[in-house]
Amino acid sequence: MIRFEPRTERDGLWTAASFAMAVVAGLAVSALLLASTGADVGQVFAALVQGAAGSPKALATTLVKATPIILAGLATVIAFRAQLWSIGQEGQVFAGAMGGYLGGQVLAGMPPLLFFPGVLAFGMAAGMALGWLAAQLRNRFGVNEIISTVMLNYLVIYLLSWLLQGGPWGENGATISYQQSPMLPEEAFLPALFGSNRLHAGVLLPFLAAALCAVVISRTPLGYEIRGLGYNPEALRHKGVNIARTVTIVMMASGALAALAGATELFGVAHRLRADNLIGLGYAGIIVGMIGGLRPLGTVVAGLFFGGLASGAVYMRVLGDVPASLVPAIQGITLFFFLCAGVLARYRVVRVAFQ
Amino acid sequence: MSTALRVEGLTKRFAGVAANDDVDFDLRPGEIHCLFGENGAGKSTLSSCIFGFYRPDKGQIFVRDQPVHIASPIDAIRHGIGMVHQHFVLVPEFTVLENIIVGTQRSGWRLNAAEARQKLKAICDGYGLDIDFDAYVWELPVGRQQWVEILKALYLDAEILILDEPTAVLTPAESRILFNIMGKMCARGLSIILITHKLIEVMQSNRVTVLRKGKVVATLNTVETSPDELARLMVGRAVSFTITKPELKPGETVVAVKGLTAHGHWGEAVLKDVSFSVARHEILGIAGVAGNGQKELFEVLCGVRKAQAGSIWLMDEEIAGLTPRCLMDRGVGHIPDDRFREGLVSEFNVAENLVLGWQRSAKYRSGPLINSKAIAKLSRDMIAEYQIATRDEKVAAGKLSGGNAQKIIIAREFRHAAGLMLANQPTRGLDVGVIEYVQSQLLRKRTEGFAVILASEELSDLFGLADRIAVMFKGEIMGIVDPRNTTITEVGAMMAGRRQGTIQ
Amino acid sequence: MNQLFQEAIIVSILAATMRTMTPLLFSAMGELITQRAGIWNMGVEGTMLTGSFAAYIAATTTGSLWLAVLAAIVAGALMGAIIAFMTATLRVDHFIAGLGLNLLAGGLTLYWFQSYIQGRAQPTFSGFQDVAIPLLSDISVIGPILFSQRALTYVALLTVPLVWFLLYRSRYGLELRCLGENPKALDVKGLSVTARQFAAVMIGSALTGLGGGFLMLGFSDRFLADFTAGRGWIVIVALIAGNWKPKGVLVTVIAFAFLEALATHLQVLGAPVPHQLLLALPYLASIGLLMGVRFRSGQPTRLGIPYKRE
Amino acid sequence: RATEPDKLRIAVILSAGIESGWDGTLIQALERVKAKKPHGLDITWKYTDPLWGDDAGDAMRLFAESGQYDIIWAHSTYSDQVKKLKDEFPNILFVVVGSGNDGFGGNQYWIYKRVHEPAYLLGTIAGKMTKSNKLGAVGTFPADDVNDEINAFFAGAKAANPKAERTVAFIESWYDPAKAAEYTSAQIATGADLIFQLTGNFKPCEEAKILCFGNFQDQHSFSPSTVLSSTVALWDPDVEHVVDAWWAHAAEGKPYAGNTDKHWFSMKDGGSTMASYGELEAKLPENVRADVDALKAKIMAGTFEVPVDVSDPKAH
Ligand SMILES: Nc1ncnc2c1ncn2[C@@H]1O[C@H](COP(=O)(O)OP(=O)(O)OP(=O)(O)O)[C@@H](O)[C@H]1O
Ligand SMILES: Nc1ncnc2c1ncn2[C@@H]1O[C@H](COP(=O)(O)OP(=O)(O)OP(=O)(O)O)[C@@H](O)[C@H]1O
Ligand SMILES: [Mg+2]
Ligand SMILES: [Mg+2]
Repeated sequence: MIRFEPRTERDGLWTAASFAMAVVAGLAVSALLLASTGADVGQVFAALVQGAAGSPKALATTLVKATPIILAGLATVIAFRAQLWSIGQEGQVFAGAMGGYLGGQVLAGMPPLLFFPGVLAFGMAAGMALGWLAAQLRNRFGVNEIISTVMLNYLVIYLLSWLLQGGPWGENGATISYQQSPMLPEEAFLPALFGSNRLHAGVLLPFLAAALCAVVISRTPLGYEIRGLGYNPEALRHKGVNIARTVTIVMMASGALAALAGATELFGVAHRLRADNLIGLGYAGIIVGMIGGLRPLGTVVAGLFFGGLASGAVYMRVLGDVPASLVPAIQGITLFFFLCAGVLARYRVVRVAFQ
Repeated sequence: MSTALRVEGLTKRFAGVAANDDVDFDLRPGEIHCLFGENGAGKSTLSSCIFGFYRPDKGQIFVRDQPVHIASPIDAIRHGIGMVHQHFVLVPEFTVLENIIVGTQRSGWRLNAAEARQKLKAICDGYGLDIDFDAYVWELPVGRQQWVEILKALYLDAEILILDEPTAVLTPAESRILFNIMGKMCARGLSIILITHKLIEVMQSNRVTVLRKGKVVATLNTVETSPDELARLMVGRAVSFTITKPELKPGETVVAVKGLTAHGHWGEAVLKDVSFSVARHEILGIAGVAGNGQKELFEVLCGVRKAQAGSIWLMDEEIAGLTPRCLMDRGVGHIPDDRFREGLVSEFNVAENLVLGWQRSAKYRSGPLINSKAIAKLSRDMIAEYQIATRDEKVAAGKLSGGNAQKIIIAREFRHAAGLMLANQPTRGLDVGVIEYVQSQLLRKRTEGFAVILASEELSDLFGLADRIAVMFKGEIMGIVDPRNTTITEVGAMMAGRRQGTIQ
Repeated sequence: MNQLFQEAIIVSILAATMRTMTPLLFSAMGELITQRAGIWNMGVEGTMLTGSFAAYIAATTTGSLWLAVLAAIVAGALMGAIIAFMTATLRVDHFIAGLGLNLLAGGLTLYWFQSYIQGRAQPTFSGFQDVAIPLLSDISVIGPILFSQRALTYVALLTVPLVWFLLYRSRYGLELRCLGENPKALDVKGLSVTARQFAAVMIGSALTGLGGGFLMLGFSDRFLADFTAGRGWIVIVALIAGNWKPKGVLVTVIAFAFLEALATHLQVLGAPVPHQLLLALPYLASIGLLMGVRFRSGQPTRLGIPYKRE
Repeated sequence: RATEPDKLRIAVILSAGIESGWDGTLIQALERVKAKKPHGLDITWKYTDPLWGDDAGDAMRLFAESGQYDIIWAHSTYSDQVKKLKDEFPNILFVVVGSGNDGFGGNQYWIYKRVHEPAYLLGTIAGKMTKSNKLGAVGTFPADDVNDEINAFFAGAKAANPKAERTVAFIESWYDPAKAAEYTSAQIATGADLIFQLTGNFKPCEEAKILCFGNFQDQHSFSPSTVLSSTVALWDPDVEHVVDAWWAHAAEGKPYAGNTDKHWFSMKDGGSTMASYGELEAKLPENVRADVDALKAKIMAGTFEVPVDVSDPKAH
């Protein structure tokens, strides 16, 4: 008889093999899905790969697309590691863009070295405010953070709608138009890297943020407390950790990271405030953070994978002639295989003799 | 039928480590057979394998001399095996009756509560047990909860009963009742496997099997052995049961509590007008049946619970209302009774647990980062000093046996505290070897000049260790006695609610 | 604005409350069963969406609304099976599995939908109509509110006592609640925790899927991307706010539906505030209400914690 | 050029999918124009799934770089993306459509689509037919090219019936049939007995057995018993205008001269119309039909101008 038994130590090779199998299985099932609707599987995948990594431009797009997702993913990592189930990344991304936009108005005309850190700080402050609010609702009023963050998401999105439509930030001119702000002045665009017209300096942020998160979580007393909070808050409380304060810090840090995603998206990509290009980034961040095993490095990898899919998606749609929604379907399918691989990696097969 | 149950060559590994290694064991009809061994020796694992809860890697089980295949508890139950687990497997939100009948009904949509009630009543009457079937389990004191566990097994018509440390949470009086009932059970033909760390209880059994590191060391007829021999077999060295406590003069008062009153979650008073003081070189024992305010007293003293009234002076400072952090910084150490809930983070490794609460301390930091080198070094020192049985400091605390986990807490608190040590049930569930060790450490702190407050349900321990004993009942102190001129019976009476002085 | 207190408007608000409540109630009762069994299914949104989609496909291909209802139920149960496999069998983190399901369901339904309608006009169907209960529906004021609703609204209201009975009066309910409170208590009696969680999640998700199905069959005539528009999250909120009790969940769902109906009517009546504020009203009010209430948490003790024996 | 081009290849980036009125009517117009073979051109096109924002930009770039397309028609608000591409691909004609764009001129053509004139006609019908003197309109987002229709609808109603009151609601979503249904029901509850339905859900009208109007395409088939008429967008003049501009550039070498201001083809120019009444014609009183026909004739003759009012519509 054979059976599965948990491993004591991780086996790097086996883990890698598990995840490789997951990718293959995920793609295989996606291919089946494609075939089921009569698409040309080879052509679609070729287009996908070409769009994700087929050229420097494609790679740049992948990076740009991965940037907000990774940042929102890191926000997830920080919160979920402390077992604070914040679903508020979506609203915080919006808040980050809104705060950044406000900052852009306040700091207009400043030299770039002050302007960009300044507007990003404005954005992060908005996300932190949301995180702070959810933390207070939990600490003082016992409102579960899932509830408060879901509700706050709606509130923020409606607030943005009001600001752009009827409120002060709508596009000026004779008419109130589409829900969007006026274009930012060119000097407020995040500078481009390597002379590329799309690779903005903001793409460096996720890597910096991930490194910072990794160090904070595993090497600092705060990270120790965050991890402990996730495992056993009662023991921490007994040993002098102020739980409410830690919750507040974690929620604010998480809010700041998600908000950074919104702010970079505003100054690096969209260059005007509007909801369209922010929708779904927060939820994608949650998924990516979780696929990344709630680890900063894993989140970067998962985020790049998702960024690649998103960037390849356009090629696939244009060249492959398949419905746009194949990409979220592939993402969902691979996510499930990744989860299975995560389980598989922790087990090994043993023989037993027992009647 | 020569044996009720027999186990041959049973081996069970956890992630490669043998918790049971080629164990042979047999249980005779109508006997009480003790399993005895250190924490982590493999007693619970063996029981769980017999019960089909764990799947052994090797071995054969015979029930009434027939080889059987036990793949799941359902097989065990079918063969008449019942088990009371070391840790309660109860649903606090359910009533007693619901806890007993859940999962036992095999047909019908509706709950057959009435039928079950009758059957239970018959069982209880047979053993002279009195229990309110409609009480919620969370309302019951732990002692009563243990009866619910036993009833669960009896309700399933167990003929072979495995009791894993049932007396760990019982008062001496309750334990006596349990032994009484076990006697009746054996008389009715039930056979019992009993796990306990208490030698007095082992001595009341028919036979005893000693396990060490997963292997059977010996199986003995109880009448042919002695506590000393058993302890020696178990630990591999002689264990001293007599506590030698040096005479010391109490020094200045360290902590003084006056009129302390605290409320529970529902506003009920859990501490009523509690007053006492403890001096340097002094151990104040707190006696009382669990649930009479000891836990709340410790919680107030270490700052995790707010007091409604009263004052607490630590040296020359009023500390009531200060946070745990402030108290820790003032030298208060605390060994909580629920080690895995309040004392440790199971997922953290030994090293991390050894600095729990001190993670921000400058000693363990270099700049803003945690100085893992310093912590690792400290950990290795402490593992050696306190003889914590672990592969190294990087093992997760949850993987250690209960006794060794307790040593982590003791090591940490002793290392960081200065002046006052609060110890709530520090030896509960530990094997005699570890108990001996913990007690010696408490005495060492006393010698060093600490004031120690020690709560224990083991009156013998208190009488051996404490300089004075305060007896608690329903949140009140019934009196503070000097163990040298008080008897255990007198304290027992106070634990049941008699005030000091009203005893003749 | 002063029309707000006219009888016709009040009746309309209350009738709208009943309608809006129906899909939420089905799904919330389903999720209640799931969560009482210890599985914290975050995939409500995806399950509802799949239910809607299946109902749409069935309604437009077979033309039978009741087959569409059945399709929504079956689709929900299948989503439940995925969740159960991930959480009860593989013991993956419940949150991750549920959020993953949302992603999967969103992608798959849209992909199939777009393939389904590719190159042709989108087929539509004609959904459920109100069923006026004879006599009762003629009662003034409450007649149109209570007794002139879609048939499934009555069924949804009926699920509340049914679920209550299942949970508290049947032996399955006792076992089910035990799964959420302490699955080991069942395990040591030799009952399979995994099998029972599987059953509970599939039954619960079937109801959740039915909620999505009703959303389709009762309100729409066609499927669209992101059709459920976040209602799954409201269901989860209702569960927490309803303290995991059938009656509490019913009350929160009604309260939420009422606020939404009120906001709708306020906007239509031209309340002199930005319409975004009215749209946000149900969410604002929910937070406000939750800040006020305190109760002993009815959250199943082992909710969301994968059960492992060894 | 030595030889005149005989092929015109258009890439279309859709915004909502061909099942929607907005995109569907464009494809229909393309079919009609193709059949006419302007300048003898063989017109072919390829359209994508709905794409937004930067994704749309990426798709445009792909189409542009492929060298396979002469016109890239972005059927929603993509001028931000076109701005980055137009100078890089000076021979390609870029089209942006609708509100939310900027006019850059050159090879970017900004096409506006207003159906406020047919909306005004629908309003006239509504004003004359209402018994309760209350009319409703349910919109998605209050955008420029949504507001113009709603305002025109009510202006028409008011002109026909000074007592007509209005209720307006926005669901703040491009697709949420359930919400659309609730807002429509609420309007009916306030007494509205004719609804201008811009969110595509006619169920509440069916249940209340009232008439309503569809938007952007003939939606009669969606609900034959309730949809009396609809505004209809006709893109034919827009397509022809763009084809001509491209021809002038490609065949005659004239520079592109895209508009920098909003420009739209009115009903008179064939840019929009009102759908027929279908089998509901009988429900319409003879005099109302005559009045509407007369008004329509005035609009077509240019003697009556429907004002464009894009302010946020409010109920009153
Ligand atoms: N589920 C498990 N996974 C891994 N190791 C385990 C598990 N359960 C027990 N062990 C290991 O097996 C050994 C025996 O444990 P067991 O619980 O049988 O000891 P015990 O004799 O009952 O101790 P105690 O007196 O403390 O209850 C220990 O070393 C323990 O670490
Ligand atoms: N997941 C696990 N992995 C490894 N060892 C484990 C695990 N869970 C429990 N153990 C070990 O199994 C043994 C039995 O655990 P259990 O909690 O039953 O008793 P304990 O920890 O010895 O506590 P006590 O005897 O004080 O009541 C302990 O040695 C414990 O450390
Ligand atoms: Mg044990
Ligand atoms: Mg133990």
